[in-house]
Amino acid sequence: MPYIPTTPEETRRMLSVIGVEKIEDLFADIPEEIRLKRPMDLPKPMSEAEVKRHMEELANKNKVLINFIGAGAYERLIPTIVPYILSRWEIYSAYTPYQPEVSQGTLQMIFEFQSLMCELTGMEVATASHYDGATAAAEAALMSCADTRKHKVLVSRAVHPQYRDVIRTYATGQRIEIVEIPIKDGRTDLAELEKLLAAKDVAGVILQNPNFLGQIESMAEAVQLAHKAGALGIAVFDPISLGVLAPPGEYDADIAVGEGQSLGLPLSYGGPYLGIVTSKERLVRRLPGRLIGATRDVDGKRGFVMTLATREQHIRREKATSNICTNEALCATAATIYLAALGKEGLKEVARQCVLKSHYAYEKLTSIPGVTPVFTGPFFCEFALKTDKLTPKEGYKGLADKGFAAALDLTPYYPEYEGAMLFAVTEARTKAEIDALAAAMGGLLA
Amino acid sequence: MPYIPTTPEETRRMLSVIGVEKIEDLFADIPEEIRLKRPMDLPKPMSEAEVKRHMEELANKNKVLINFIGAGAYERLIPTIVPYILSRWEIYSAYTPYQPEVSQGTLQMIFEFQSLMCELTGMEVATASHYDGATAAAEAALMSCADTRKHKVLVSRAVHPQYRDVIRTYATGQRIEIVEIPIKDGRTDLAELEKLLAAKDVAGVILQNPNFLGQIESMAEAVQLAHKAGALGIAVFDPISLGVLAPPGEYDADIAVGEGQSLGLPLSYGGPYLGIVTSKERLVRRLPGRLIGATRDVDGKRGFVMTLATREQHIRREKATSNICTNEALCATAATIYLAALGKEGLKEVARQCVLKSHYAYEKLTSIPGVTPVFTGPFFCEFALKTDKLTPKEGYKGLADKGFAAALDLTPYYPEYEGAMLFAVTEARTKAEIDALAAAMGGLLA
Amino acid sequence: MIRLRDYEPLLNELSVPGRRGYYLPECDVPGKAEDYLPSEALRKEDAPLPELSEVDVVRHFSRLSDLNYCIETGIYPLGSCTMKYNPKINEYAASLPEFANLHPMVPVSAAQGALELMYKLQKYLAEITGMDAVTLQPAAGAHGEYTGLAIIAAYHRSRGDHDRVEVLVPDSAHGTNPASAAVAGLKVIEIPSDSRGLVDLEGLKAALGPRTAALMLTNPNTLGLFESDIVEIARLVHEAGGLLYYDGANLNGTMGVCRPGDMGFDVVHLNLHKTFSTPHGGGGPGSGPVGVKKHLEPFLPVPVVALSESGEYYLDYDRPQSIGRVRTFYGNFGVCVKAYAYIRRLGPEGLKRVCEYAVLHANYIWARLREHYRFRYDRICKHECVAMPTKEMMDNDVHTKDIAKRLMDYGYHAPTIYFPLIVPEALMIEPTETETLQELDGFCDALIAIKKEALENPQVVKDAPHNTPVRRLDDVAAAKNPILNWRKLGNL
Amino acid sequence: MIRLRDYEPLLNELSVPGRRGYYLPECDVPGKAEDYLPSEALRKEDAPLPELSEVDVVRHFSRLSDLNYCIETGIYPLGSCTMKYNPKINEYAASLPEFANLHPMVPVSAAQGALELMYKLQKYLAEITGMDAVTLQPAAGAHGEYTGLAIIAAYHRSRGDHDRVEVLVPDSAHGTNPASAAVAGLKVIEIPSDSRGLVDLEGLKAALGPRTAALMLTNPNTLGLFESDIVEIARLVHEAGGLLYYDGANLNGTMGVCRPGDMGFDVVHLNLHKTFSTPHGGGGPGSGPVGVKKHLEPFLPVPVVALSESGEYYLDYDRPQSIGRVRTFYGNFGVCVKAYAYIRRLGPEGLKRVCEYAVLHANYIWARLREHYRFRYDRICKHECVAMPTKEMMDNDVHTKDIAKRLMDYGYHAPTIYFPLIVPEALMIEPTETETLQELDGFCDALIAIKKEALENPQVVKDAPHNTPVRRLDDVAAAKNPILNWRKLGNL
Ligand SMILES: Cc1ncc(COP(=O)(O)O)c(C=O)c1O
Ligand SMILES: Cc1ncc(COP(=O)(O)O)c(C=O)c1O
Repeated sequence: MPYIPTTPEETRRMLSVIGVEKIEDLFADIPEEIRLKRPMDLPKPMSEAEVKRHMEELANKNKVLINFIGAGAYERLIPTIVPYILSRWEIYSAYTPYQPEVSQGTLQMIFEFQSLMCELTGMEVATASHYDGATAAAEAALMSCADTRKHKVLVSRAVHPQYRDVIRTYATGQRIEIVEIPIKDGRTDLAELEKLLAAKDVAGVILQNPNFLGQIESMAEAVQLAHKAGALGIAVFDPISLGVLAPPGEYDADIAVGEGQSLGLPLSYGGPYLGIVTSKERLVRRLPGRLIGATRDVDGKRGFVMTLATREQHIRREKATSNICTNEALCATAATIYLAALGKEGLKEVARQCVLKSHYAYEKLTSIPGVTPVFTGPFFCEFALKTDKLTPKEGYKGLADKGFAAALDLTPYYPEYEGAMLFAVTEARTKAEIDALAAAMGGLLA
Repeated sequence: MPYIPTTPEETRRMLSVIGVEKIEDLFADIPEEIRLKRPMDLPKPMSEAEVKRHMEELANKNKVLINFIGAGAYERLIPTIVPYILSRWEIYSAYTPYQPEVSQGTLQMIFEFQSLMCELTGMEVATASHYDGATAAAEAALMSCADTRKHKVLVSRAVHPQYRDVIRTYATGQRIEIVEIPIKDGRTDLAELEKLLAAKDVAGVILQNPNFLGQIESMAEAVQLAHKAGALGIAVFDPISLGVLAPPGEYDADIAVGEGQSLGLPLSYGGPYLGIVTSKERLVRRLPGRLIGATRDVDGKRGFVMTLATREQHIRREKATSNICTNEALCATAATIYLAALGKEGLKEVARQCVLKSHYAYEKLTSIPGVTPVFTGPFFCEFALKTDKLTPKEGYKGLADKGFAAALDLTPYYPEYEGAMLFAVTEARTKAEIDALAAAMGGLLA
Repeated sequence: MIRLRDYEPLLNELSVPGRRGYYLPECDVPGKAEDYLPSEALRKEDAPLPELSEVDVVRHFSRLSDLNYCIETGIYPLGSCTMKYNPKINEYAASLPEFANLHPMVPVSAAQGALELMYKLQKYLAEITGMDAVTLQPAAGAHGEYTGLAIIAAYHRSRGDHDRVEVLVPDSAHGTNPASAAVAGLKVIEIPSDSRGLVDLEGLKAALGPRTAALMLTNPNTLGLFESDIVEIARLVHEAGGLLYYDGANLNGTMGVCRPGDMGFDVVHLNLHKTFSTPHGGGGPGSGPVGVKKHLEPFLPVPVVALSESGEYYLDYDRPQSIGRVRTFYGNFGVCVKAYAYIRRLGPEGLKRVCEYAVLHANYIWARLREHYRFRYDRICKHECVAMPTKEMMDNDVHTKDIAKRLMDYGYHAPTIYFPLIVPEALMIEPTETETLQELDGFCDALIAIKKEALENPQVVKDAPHNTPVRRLDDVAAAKNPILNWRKLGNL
Repeated sequence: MIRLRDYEPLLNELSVPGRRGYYLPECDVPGKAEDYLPSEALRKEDAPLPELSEVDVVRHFSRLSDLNYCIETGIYPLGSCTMKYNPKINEYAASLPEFANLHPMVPVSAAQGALELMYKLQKYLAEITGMDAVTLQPAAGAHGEYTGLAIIAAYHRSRGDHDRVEVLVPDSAHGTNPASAAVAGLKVIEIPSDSRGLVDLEGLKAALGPRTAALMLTNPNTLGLFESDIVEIARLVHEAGGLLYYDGANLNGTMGVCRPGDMGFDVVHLNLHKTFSTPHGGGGPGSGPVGVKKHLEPFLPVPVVALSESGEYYLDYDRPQSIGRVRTFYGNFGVCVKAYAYIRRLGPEGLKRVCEYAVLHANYIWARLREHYRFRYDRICKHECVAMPTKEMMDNDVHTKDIAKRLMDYGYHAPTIYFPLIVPEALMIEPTETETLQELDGFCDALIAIKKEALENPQVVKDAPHNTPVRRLDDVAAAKNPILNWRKLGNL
């Protein structure tokens, strides 16, 4: 039987040891009335070869487009060794390291992940991973309320709309008020922020940098304003951007969260991704989720264990700092391998190429007659354009027909920027591809 | 530097320990006149990402056809676990197991391979692998001469033409005479064989079963004839066919060799493949190549070692039984995993499906008006057809244009069967694909 | 690979200035990045990441991986964790480039394969659980719990039932149950278990009332016992105006035999990384789809994968009563691919057989161990059973933790220990259907041998493990003075 | 993965009747196979193959793999073996389905990518070696040697030079050299080495004559020393009417610095599984392309990959002087893909750097060890160096084999031992360019520590290894009473 080794003869032997006659006897405690009296209505089994073929056919129903969309998920060059190392079953088929003596591999990798996140962000502590950037941001919002004992969180309207959605969902249950900080020319309006902080009833202030519109925010200033009002400064960062941009630790953020997909994870239609949560040391016991710590064994040898578990739901149950249990350890390991492969110089180079290629694309596209930028501030690798001749829907579809995923329509998220289309360019794009995109765009407008 | 970890600073340190100034000093012993004074004329380096893209582009220049060609290499259903296990670097990046204490994995896998080959063929010993089926056959020819001290080997004309070529190449150096046994209706002509054996100067008689034309030979009879004349009976077998066909051990072959590609190896445009060499126990010290044996360690624990190395070139140099050193261990491991996954029932089922599907295809194709079989005897999974309306070249090309690799032209190999086209059908083909082939063939003839 | 060196340094300890493991293509567009960015936005110093060569990186993680137990090592009998074999064909499917490289924001016309897979998986999971609609968005079991409870809360709110804020949770429940309720803003009321290890009906009745939002139940529960009063329980909860939430982590114990939907549950989450064979990744990623009955469908998170009349799959955002989003995009798609492949491979009979053999194996372990260990609830179980050391063992100061550690010396991973909380010194054993009889026997033999040792030579058990790369670690020191990144290591 | 159980049974010992690891699709055509086959052709009993489940198979081979040292474990300093890191991108390339699933007999129009790759690889290897034409057909180094010698023999025959049947081989040569000559039907004449460890010119002159077919030379030779008289040697051999054969197994020591073609060699084989980074597979597959100068091109095996004027790659069979075939199809294509990717990744500078660092690393080892071990030829080497234990060590009965075994306890693989034959107790060390300074130092430190042990506590060295899954194995018993398959195991 597929995936079940036990033979009929062994089944008989086991039944007789148990002292029952047939397997059904083991289900005698299930009331007759709720038993399923028919086979489940599912497609009939396939052999492995048929599954393989079927999955390939399904996959081929997707179209391969050259990707110029970011919006929180980025196509990147992934060193071949990342998937190759991850494909070791030692790594992917282990459970949560409940028995540290036989799980030092996982434990040390996650300890390294925590350490790398600290090096990258300049923050003091990092957790062992969260579901994704959005839930990480929501957890940060909850943390700030727990820490300040206030119930209002300000979120910039320039934060990824899906992140704002998730923060709002989590806030609803917890009866936390979420207030949006307005934007001005694509960046958080700090004057408005100052006003919103005036009442000093704010737990945390959340900005994203670079923000959803690609623009670079004045993070230091925003954090300062938050601190002045007794609120925590919470940054949502793009880990790749930290190759060139000031890290949250430098601008004194209290909590910094981010989406780690860019660190070696395939796009995979939106998941599994990787939530990164970092904070100042003083908040360590408020951190949601798992933490790995270093210690010694009885022989004095260094080893790693899950620690501060008293914050977690295994022990504190409803009083835990959060409910997260299974997290994204394998994705954290991917990020660890990715950063180990890239190293100091590599990460800087990736960030630089993002800047250069996106600016090259920006120049190329805005030099097409009729195409104009929506915002004027500096950007990292994403930018919004508009044109009078084409609705974003037409651009998105027209470019897809020509083989490009590009020109994401911003209208549903920002009606105030109706007609804006978002482009992202990473190091994975070549000059030739950018030129081809510009030509395609030119073609649509001609 | 790619693939070289040593940094400039480390280079300096190492040079100073050596006591030279620069790396070039280490090449001082190379005469000036033969130094290459220019960079090699090779394409400039590519980054990993560029190599990846380039290799994908090259690969995409191949066309994917539905395969109905065999001729010594067979598309098969390969259990997913075969490539997955083989991708463990523990298995593929180890060297020949020169230090058995840290190579028990390789050693036991190859011992298992030897054992499985014995179980499959019914022969008494098997070596740890050879380059491919053809070189295995050539080695068998040489073995028979060494054993009988005679210098003539008879090879059926129904043996794979490339195998015959390789046997001839090897025979040339060794001054061994190769004589072809004629065929009749696609099978070795045993009456002619008997005549050729009359002089009793023959070392070995080589038949393939099923033969290159797909037909099933009377192996037992042929071996009997050989034995009667003091020659060794040498069988070239298709391991998959042994799921249903009588194994060489049953019909008393002295040496049995085969191509193991069918046992879990991808087609890979012809290699790496796997030569299988098995024999009777009494020939063990004449066997070419590596052998793994079981023994005990100093604590009495079972372990495996390379053994009978005195036959090999490491020790006997020019007096070795052959020159083979690096063989096809990883391919042998693939075969081991494949057979472990398939098991007794699985192998039988593969063989049966080959028979049924090829016969279904045979019926389908020969029911097209104008298509006739070339041979009338029983076949395993390959058969030859002809038609008056189409040359094989036209058939081969016409079917390729319609997406099929099929109708291999036999004329260059067998001018006597001019117009014959060879088809193979394995368990990897579906009824729908066979029907499509028949429809395409019908189309070409219409 | 063979482990000859026991100690693997940390990445930063392996770093050598100037090494690189990955080189980008040379930049094919001109310029200097700094020219495009305001100087105050730039980082002052490079991120101090370690510097390693490619071979350094591969060897480091290979050596680390060799310190792990994994499902390919042997039985992984963690109770409540359903550590079954992860079929390699599933990995293959998820790694197909057209899935792995698909951006979540491409036009739906370019993602029809992915959407079809998700749509069908929603349907299959609905059928398997007996529910009406499913979302794949939650990233793990606890995330599913949270999602399900948020849906329940929204449902009550939508009916003006603002007082329904209490969630009843049995004392045997997994810790995420109460924690998820708390995150969802609900109040947890603990329900006692009775002498059978099942929900105490009287206790339940006492707790039910106009404030009841829901009862959360795992069935089979964490003792591996089927809540055979479930029909009565469902009636009671529904009568009280509450809803029933099914924690599907234990679905391996009932799949194909009976369905939460038919038991009366309104909401269910599943752990694809348990029942549906997707690997656990050393702690994730998981996937925690949530199924609901018709009346809760409007509250599902957005988007839902839908099929248009013209036969195109699309993402439906037009759901005004939705609780909103619980994460970005559409869920852990890569995990869903594996679960989908698994369901297609096994079909209805195959999935039912999974449950039957999971239960057979668990009962075999129980039957083999019952003379040697204590079983508080000594009867036929479902997919797991919960043992305890005997009094004589405890008298020799041999505890559950010691048994767990000693098992490693015998070559086996330990069961879940000290959970469920209601069984003191619990050894919670879940073998799953993918273990062989030989492995089950080896595991039982080891436990029996350890018992003997505990009586005759307890020290060897108390000092275990003896042969692991590290031995017992000092948790207390770790928690007292937490060292959470390599900068803090000092001389460790 | 973590190795908790030291002993892994054999497949047949794991077999349980009725288990299956792989299931075919149900047969979609009708019939019974036996009906189509004559009964005398059928096997009487099923092949007695072991019966295992999928999880059995995966675990078995995983556990076995964990008994292996591999290049990812650490330095693998086997002299003459060039065990360098195998880049993963090469593995990726070779596994691309359009390569891996390509049947060798498809029309060439359907294999243009594969043929282009082979054609270009032929050209690259020709340029790297300074030869005019290359065949990729040979499956390994020794197969290449055989092919090259067959070409030489055919060349002499074509000129009516039927007496040229002697191949001169230095006493330091690898065993395959004389063995290949023998298989090619040639007679081996051994040439002595001089006090420098190089070909003795007088000895060479004495051996040359009208019967000389060729001189086979490895350069750098197996001592890691460059044959600096090569120009003179080539002149002498050519003057005597012989050809020069270059065993390219050591190309890592000269690549990009000087080329066999420029040294005067007429034929060369390469080991792609050494110099060109393709993995060794635990003993293969390899790939042993052969390059020849113009005058030998007509003798290359058929087919040769060629480029038509219209720009199509094709297989050229029209070569009347060809030696024929040395194997089926076109060589170990999958291995060639990896070597091709490697050459493209590194380019001309990168390949030269490979050689420079291989040589730097070998000399560093020599420099670090020369005060502790004996070096018969104590001078700058190329890519490898050959050490010997000191007299004091030998006086304590510590031999090369003991040192090799003891290295494992320190976590390192042993060098090649007792080869080349002309150095008694040889320890032939080849580190390659892909090792780190730290690994080289660790390896040297271990050797130095072992020397100390040999002097102070020799027994610990003589009893080594102590910590491996098995300890020293009884080779003698294995050879005396060979047990070559599991049926013969008896009570072992
Ligand atoms: C009974 C039960 N419920 C819920 C969960 C939580 O699932 P997850 O870890 O995926 O969040 C678990 C996981 O251990 C469990 O065993
Ligand atoms: C110097 C030398 N020549 C030839 C060979 C033979 O190569 P192969 O093992 O690939 O047949 C080797 C391999 O060890 C070698 O080291």
